Amino acid sequence: MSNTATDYPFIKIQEADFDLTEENARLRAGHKDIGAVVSFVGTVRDINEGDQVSILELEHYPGMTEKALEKIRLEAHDRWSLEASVIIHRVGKMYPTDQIVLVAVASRHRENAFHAAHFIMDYLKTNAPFWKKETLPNGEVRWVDSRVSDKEAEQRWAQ
Amino acid sequence: MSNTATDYPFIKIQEADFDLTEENARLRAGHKDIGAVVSFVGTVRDINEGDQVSILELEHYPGMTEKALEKIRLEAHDRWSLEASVIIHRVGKMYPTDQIVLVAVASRHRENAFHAAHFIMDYLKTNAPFWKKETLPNGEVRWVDSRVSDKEAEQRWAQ
Amino acid sequence: MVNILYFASFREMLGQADEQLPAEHKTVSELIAELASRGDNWKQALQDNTNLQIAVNHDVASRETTIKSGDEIAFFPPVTGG
Amino acid sequence: MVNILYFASFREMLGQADEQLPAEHKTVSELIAELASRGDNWKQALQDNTNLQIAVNHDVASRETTIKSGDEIAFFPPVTGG
Repeated sequence: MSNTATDYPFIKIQEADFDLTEENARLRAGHKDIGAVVSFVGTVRDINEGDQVSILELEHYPGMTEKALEKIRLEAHDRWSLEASVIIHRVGKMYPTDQIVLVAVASRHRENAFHAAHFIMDYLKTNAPFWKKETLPNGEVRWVDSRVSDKEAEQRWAQ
Repeated sequence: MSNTATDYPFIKIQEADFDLTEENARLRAGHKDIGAVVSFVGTVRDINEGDQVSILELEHYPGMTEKALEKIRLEAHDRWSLEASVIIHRVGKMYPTDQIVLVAVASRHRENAFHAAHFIMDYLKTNAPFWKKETLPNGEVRWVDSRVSDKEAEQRWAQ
Repeated sequence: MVNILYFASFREMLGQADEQLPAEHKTVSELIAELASRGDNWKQALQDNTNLQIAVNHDVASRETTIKSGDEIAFFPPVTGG
Repeated sequence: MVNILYFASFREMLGQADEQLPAEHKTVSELIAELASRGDNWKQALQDNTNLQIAVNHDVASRETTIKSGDEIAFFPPVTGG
């Protein structure tokens, strides 16, 4: 039931941070007909729901996560003409300003890359099994609630 | 009439390549309330108008370029709630797969960063004084024609 | 036997991450009813929760899905990644 | 005096990148007419060119713009950056 890294070479779930330059180079390697690369990086904000946040902890469902992200990625390739794409999502403990997620999309023309990266992020937010837990400066720990705005963002892409 | 780098700290016109990780770090420095960074990188394709391209040379109008780009950048900050943005455009000789332009936008929420980066690129294409000249493998040199599709892309943002 | 997984706030509320149960030929709904009989926290998390998310073998599933031997059934709250 | 700049294909077609001319109190249109009288390449690049782009002091301008002493007037084809 578990997936190996080679099952989904364009999906990475990892505790380690990622390097944008390195991931862009990897994404573009072997493709000469790329004119546009859109990279989205989600970062830990130091404020959520009006409260200071000290630690953000990301939990996921190993196996299902990779499958769900690959499905979103392939859906983007179906909808737009893309040369390559990659999704990296960190799990474990993170701190304000840390990078959480990378969605990078390469295409011949910019329009497709912009739409596809935005689409993947909107779908990822509501369709990939990740859960955020935040620790406030006073030590309070709470699970982050899902946002209505994320569900609305996803629904704008309904065909 | 000429502008110095300090007049427009978020605009860079340079012959040198840029590093995406470095530019993202610089963009985000001093801002803790960023949740989203969208980076667009335009790259040299090895094909244009059906022909192989060996060299791409970028000419610009020093002084006007910085002013035009800053105007586009500030227009984006007027339209969307953004924390920071930067535009880097290379000039001189470039080769297939080289990076040409970077537009990076940081905001609290992803929606604004996606729209603003896309807007800046669409406006840059038709409103900043850069000209491309390409050399084909047979030695033929030609100026690249402006695209109707770029003008249409700009006009979609008309308010 | 089937494998049952609980994630995030569910894991904490129910005090366990996973378990194995004989639940073949049941629907997810029937499995939930059985689990809900264990106590209020189970009833609240699984049966009375309109936001309950269900996955069977790593795909989103519904309460009507029928369970086969060896299936992996996961229960979790709405996701909040990215 | 005013400073006049030519860019990209215009610079190549006209054989020069810049020049200084006494053009104060003229409109850009009048300046263009004067330059067009130099020959066919000038007429073609500037006067007969519906795609001609004009900037005065680094801002987009039109043929109706009036020129002041010390102004920088630039003529160029449609831009193709990015």
